[in-house]
Amino acid sequence: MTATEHLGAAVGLGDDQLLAMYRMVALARAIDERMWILNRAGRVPFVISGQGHEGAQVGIVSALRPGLDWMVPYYRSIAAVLTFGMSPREIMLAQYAKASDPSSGGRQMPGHYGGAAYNILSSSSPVATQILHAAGIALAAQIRGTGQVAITFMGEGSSNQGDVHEGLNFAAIHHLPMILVVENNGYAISVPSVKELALPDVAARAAGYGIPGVIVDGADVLGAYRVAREAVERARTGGGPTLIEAKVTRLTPHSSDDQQTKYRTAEELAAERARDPLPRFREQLATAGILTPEIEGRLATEIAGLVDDATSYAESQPDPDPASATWYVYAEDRPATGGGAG
Amino acid sequence: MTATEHLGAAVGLGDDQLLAMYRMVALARAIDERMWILNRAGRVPFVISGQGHEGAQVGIVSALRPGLDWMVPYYRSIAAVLTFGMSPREIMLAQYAKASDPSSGGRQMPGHYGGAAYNILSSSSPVATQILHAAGIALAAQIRGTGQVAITFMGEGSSNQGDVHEGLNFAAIHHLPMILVVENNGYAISVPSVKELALPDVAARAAGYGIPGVIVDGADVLGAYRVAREAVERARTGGGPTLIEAKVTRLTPHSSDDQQTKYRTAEELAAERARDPLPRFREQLATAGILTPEIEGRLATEIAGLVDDATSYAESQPDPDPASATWYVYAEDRPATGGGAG
Amino acid sequence: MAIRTFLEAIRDTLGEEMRRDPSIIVLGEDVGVKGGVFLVTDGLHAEFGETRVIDTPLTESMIVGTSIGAAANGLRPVAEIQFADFIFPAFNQIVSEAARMRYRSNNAFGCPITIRAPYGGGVHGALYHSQSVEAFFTHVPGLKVIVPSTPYDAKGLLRSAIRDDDPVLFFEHKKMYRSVRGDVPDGEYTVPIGRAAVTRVGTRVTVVAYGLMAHYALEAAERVAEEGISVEVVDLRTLRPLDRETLLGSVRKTGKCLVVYEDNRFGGYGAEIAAIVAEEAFDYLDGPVMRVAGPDVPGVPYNHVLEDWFMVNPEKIAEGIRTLAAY
Amino acid sequence: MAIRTFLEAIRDTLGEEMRRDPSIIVLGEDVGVKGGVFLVTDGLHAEFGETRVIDTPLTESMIVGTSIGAAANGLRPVAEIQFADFIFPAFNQIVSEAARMRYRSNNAFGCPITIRAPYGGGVHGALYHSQSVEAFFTHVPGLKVIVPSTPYDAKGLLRSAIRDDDPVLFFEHKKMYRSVRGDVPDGEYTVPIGRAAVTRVGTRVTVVAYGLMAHYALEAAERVAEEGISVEVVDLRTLRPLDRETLLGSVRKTGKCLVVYEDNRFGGYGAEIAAIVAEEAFDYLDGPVMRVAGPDVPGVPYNHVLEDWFMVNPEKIAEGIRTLAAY
Ligand SMILES: Cc1ncc(C[n+]2csc(CCOP(=O)(O)OP(=O)(O)O)c2C)c(N)n1
Ligand SMILES: Cc1ncc(C[n+]2csc(CCOP(=O)(O)OP(=O)(O)O)c2C)c(N)n1
Ligand SMILES: [Mg+2]
Ligand SMILES: [Mg+2]
Repeated sequence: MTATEHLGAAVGLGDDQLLAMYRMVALARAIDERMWILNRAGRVPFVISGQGHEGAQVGIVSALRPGLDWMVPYYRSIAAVLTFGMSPREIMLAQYAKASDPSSGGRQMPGHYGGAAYNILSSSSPVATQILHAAGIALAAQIRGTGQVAITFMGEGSSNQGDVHEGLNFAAIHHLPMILVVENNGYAISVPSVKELALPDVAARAAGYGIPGVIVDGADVLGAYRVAREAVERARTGGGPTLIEAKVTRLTPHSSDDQQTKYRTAEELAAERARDPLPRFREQLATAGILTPEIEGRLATEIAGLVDDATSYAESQPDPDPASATWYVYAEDRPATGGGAG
Repeated sequence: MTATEHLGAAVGLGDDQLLAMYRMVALARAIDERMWILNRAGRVPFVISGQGHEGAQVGIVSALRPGLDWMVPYYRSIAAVLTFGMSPREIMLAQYAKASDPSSGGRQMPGHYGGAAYNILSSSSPVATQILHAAGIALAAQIRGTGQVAITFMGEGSSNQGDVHEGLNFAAIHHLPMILVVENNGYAISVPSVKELALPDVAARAAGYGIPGVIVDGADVLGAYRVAREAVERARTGGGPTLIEAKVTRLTPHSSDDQQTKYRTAEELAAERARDPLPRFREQLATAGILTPEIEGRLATEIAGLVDDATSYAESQPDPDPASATWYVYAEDRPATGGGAG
Repeated sequence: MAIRTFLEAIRDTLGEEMRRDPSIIVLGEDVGVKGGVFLVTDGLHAEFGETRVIDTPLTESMIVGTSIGAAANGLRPVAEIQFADFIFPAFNQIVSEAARMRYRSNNAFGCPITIRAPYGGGVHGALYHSQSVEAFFTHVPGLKVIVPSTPYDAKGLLRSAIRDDDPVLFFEHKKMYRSVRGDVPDGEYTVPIGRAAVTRVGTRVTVVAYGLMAHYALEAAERVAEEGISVEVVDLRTLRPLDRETLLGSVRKTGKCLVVYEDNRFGGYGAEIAAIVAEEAFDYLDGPVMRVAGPDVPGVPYNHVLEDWFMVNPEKIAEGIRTLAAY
Repeated sequence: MAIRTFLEAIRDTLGEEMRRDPSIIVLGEDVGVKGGVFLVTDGLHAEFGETRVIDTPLTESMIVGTSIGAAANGLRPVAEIQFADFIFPAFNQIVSEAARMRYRSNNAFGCPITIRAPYGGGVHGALYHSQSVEAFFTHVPGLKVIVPSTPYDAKGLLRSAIRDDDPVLFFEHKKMYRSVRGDVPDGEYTVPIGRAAVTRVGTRVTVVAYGLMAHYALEAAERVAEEGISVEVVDLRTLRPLDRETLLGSVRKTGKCLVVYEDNRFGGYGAEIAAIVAEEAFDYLDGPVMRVAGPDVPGVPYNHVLEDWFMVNPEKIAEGIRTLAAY
């Protein structure tokens, strides 16, 4: 048995799947980096991104069934929505706020992902509200017997909102097929974890609802996959919700409007680089002989092409028509020609 | 050493104090029963009461320092506010909604206790909001260095509201001198505990905030006193908040508008009578030789007198003047003559 | 045709719609075995079971938030907020989420939920069991707001609300539950959302009202009729979207408009009615648009003396009509 | 006298008041080391320390709820809600608790808290970073609501708000933070709550506005002045309590009133202004009370094309003035 077989075997994944996951992490990173370049070049006014969070997102979402399951993402969920089926072009259409942006038709700020084609529910800005939407989706799945699992994501700062308490309690009472992923990057904008949370671990709260609370190193893609697979299995078989806390690092400022050097030291920022999931996963797969230099080169080329394509495609697409601004306040507000986006 | 000394010694209380606590439990019960009689006789339109909760309330509040500490009560807190200093007359003034009612001048429904003279903050109807007020009081105590402790009370159903999560988290982060007492009577109106809570014990949530969560039998007055004394000591010495869960029984319907036989069986209601704190405490003190038949008789007479006095006093007091209805929307809205209630 | 109370009309509708459409669920505090604190959902739990009639925890944000999610995944939730006064913990979910789901997703997702809540004073409910909260929601694009006044309308409009593809708030005046009765046809019928009703035809003054005040307006009209003042009463029924045609048609005819609402006057729903009339019927007005509304204090006080002081009643409305008619 | 930006005037006031009164604390998300996302509280943490400048968890209900409690126990909290859009999780604490504390306790307790929040659009903030939320609060007895438009007023009114014994909401248009400058005197001064300002004297049309719209109203007045239309501009400054005298005095003089607000039109704050003018200045009006306001869609869309479509601007106001003047 080779090292290769070992790495995948432990979590039941073949080499192709491992490479697909690596590709996702790398793709998400590449798109994300491009966003910042576009922002600094004055092409897009706002960026909020998931650099440092991609490993956890790809690992976790790989355990779901796209097309069946549901996701309610948050603004750092680029890797999550990509893994669930969204295309780089669709991400960039949101970034440029174009008429054909599937998330919102250019109505929302970038980072507010959604897509009916992927069972990705539209997300808003007020944090933590989405846990209740995920609980409701899971309730409907349970009542309708669809076998679906609903997964939702948020930061550790957001996990302190009242809605999280109400959502976990309800999901636990009814053993709903729901998974809450808290991506703990240690900050809510500038507020460090010690001022947001009484304990370092959000997962410690799960016991209060009688549900599993699992902590995973977010730079450990396969570890994240493993805990998610267990949570999905539990949810799908009536075992109820799981709280997964992924310890991640925020490699960028909070958003393009933030200056993180004001509240994080240079040393801290440098040290945090060591928690980047991308080089870690790359090395893991390389050591296992799965990611050869040749494959890596091929992937890099493919990804660069995808990002270029997504960028130029999105940039070339039309802005929304001002006449469309009154559409879809209510179901009956449609373009005179019928049809429309949804 | 006699049995008498033993009972008090275990919790550091003398016989007089034990008798004072018994008197409070019995007094609260007697006032409460009178309320229902007045309601059934058509004298007061609404009653919400604390029968079955008095033991826990008296035990817990006896550990506080009236005049220094703060309380934010809820609608079942009759015994709590009495123990903290309110008089039977003041309770009955609220029940009759008279102009001189210190809780609200007849503006709020009965059961919404408050009193500036006692550091009892005015309470409202939307449940659980009060935990944040208690946290704020405790924050001010900490900042101002007053040595005060803030205690607040609510039911287990209310403990599922988002505000409780936000309040416990904040209090725990800042080690605030706050105590949350959850009086768990197994029902939120008609909804049984299994549909309100994922676990039987609300106290299990405390660990998620890194604070002590203590369960006490609410019919065990001295047990309640003991855990409260520890919590007060902890709070006053910078040890932070405590969640105390008292397992109590609701001996009455939710309120005078409720018919509990629709959702509780006769057997259940009969069995619950065994959890009444009043006979239990009486027997405990009698067995210990502290509560002699003679003392009991004297107390009964005194209490009956107090209840009669409170009732007739309140009934004789004037209703609010309709002209006063516009006062105190803002600080500057005062009676033309100056003065006023507060 | 049968005579039903306001409450029965609502209860009947819930049962009939649930029988028709298995995707409808009812959820809220005490809606199950107890049948709700006013017994509006009485019997539903026995008939449809606890999967479709859900006693939730005491958490309004959760009630609305999970309804939004459930609606996205194929259900049609009818949520009950026990008292309109307790809708505020769910304010963020209603205003930020439910109201904007369709717009923000560019029609990718809708939010077909109905939120029922008893509102209103005059029942010794004091500050927190008496409120009129409609103005907080009628201001919000994306929401529809209904306040019926008769059993007939309650049934027809609740059916429309449940079948509507957008979030609808349905406010039921609790004082009307058992005191108001009326004819309700046997078959399935709907009353369209967005249509007002002229409930009394008159010539000199238009009184615009809704909910309990629509009844009080009729009583007041009766009183002043004896004094020779002919009043037209418009019962708005749906507050958002507003039926401008019926409203403006009536005012253009009478030339005088009195707006009546139970809520606090300043910034209440009636302010928008007055503003629209003042702008769009200006040339027809021969008197100011006047309002009779609740006083600007933070709630209905409990003591009956104070409560009576607060509440709008037929006599206060009649006084308003007299003043306006004499203008 | 010094020239300060709108933002600096607010920041200066916080510092000066905190120096004067040790019972004042500032709390909110990121208000500490970072100095707030707009840097309004920059420097306060360094000067007053973390006991008086508190970086709270990301929980708005807690921010307001603990402020209420702290105020009861002797502090004067000045809470920041990071964006007005995120005030809704605190809605219950503001409307049910803070607003009613004094009334419900019959004056036994007050609630001296100030809640600051940046509001408003035109900054590419989309649905959730652009909202005008004042109408939800101006309707609530027990609250005071201030929307200043100049550095001078911001300073004088914030000082009054902090010293006021009741809960005050203080909304700051985020687009004005750095773009608006003005004279601010050196000494301690206050602007009284509840007084509007006539910021331009004119004869033919009164334009009523507040916040950013007060500036746009002046720009619009300038444009139409060239066309011979003399406009009086009333900057309300305090929305609740409203300065009826200044408002009605101006309209009685000009006979025409245009109400301008950025928020969604239907049920917005301007509806109450229109209703009051229509009722109390009826005999003086020689044109309908008109409104220029945001369209009735659930939020300011993000794409600049849509955002421009949404926003009220000087030209839209000028158009409204022309229409009304020609009436
Ligand atoms: C209700 C609400 N309040 C405030 C904000 C502003 N805000 C956006 S993100 C954020 C910090 C979130 O921190 P965390 O949940 O830890 O997620 P992270 O950004 O670190 O991934 C804040 C305060 C918001 N979006 N919603
Ligand atoms: C926010 C809110 N929602 C609903 C209600 C109506 N209500 C009053 S008491 C109550 C049940 C409370 O149950 P619990 O917290 O267990 O306290 P208990 O009455 O059992 O002591 C409900 C639903 C309310 N007062 N506030
Ligand atoms: Mg974070
Ligand atoms: Mg209970």
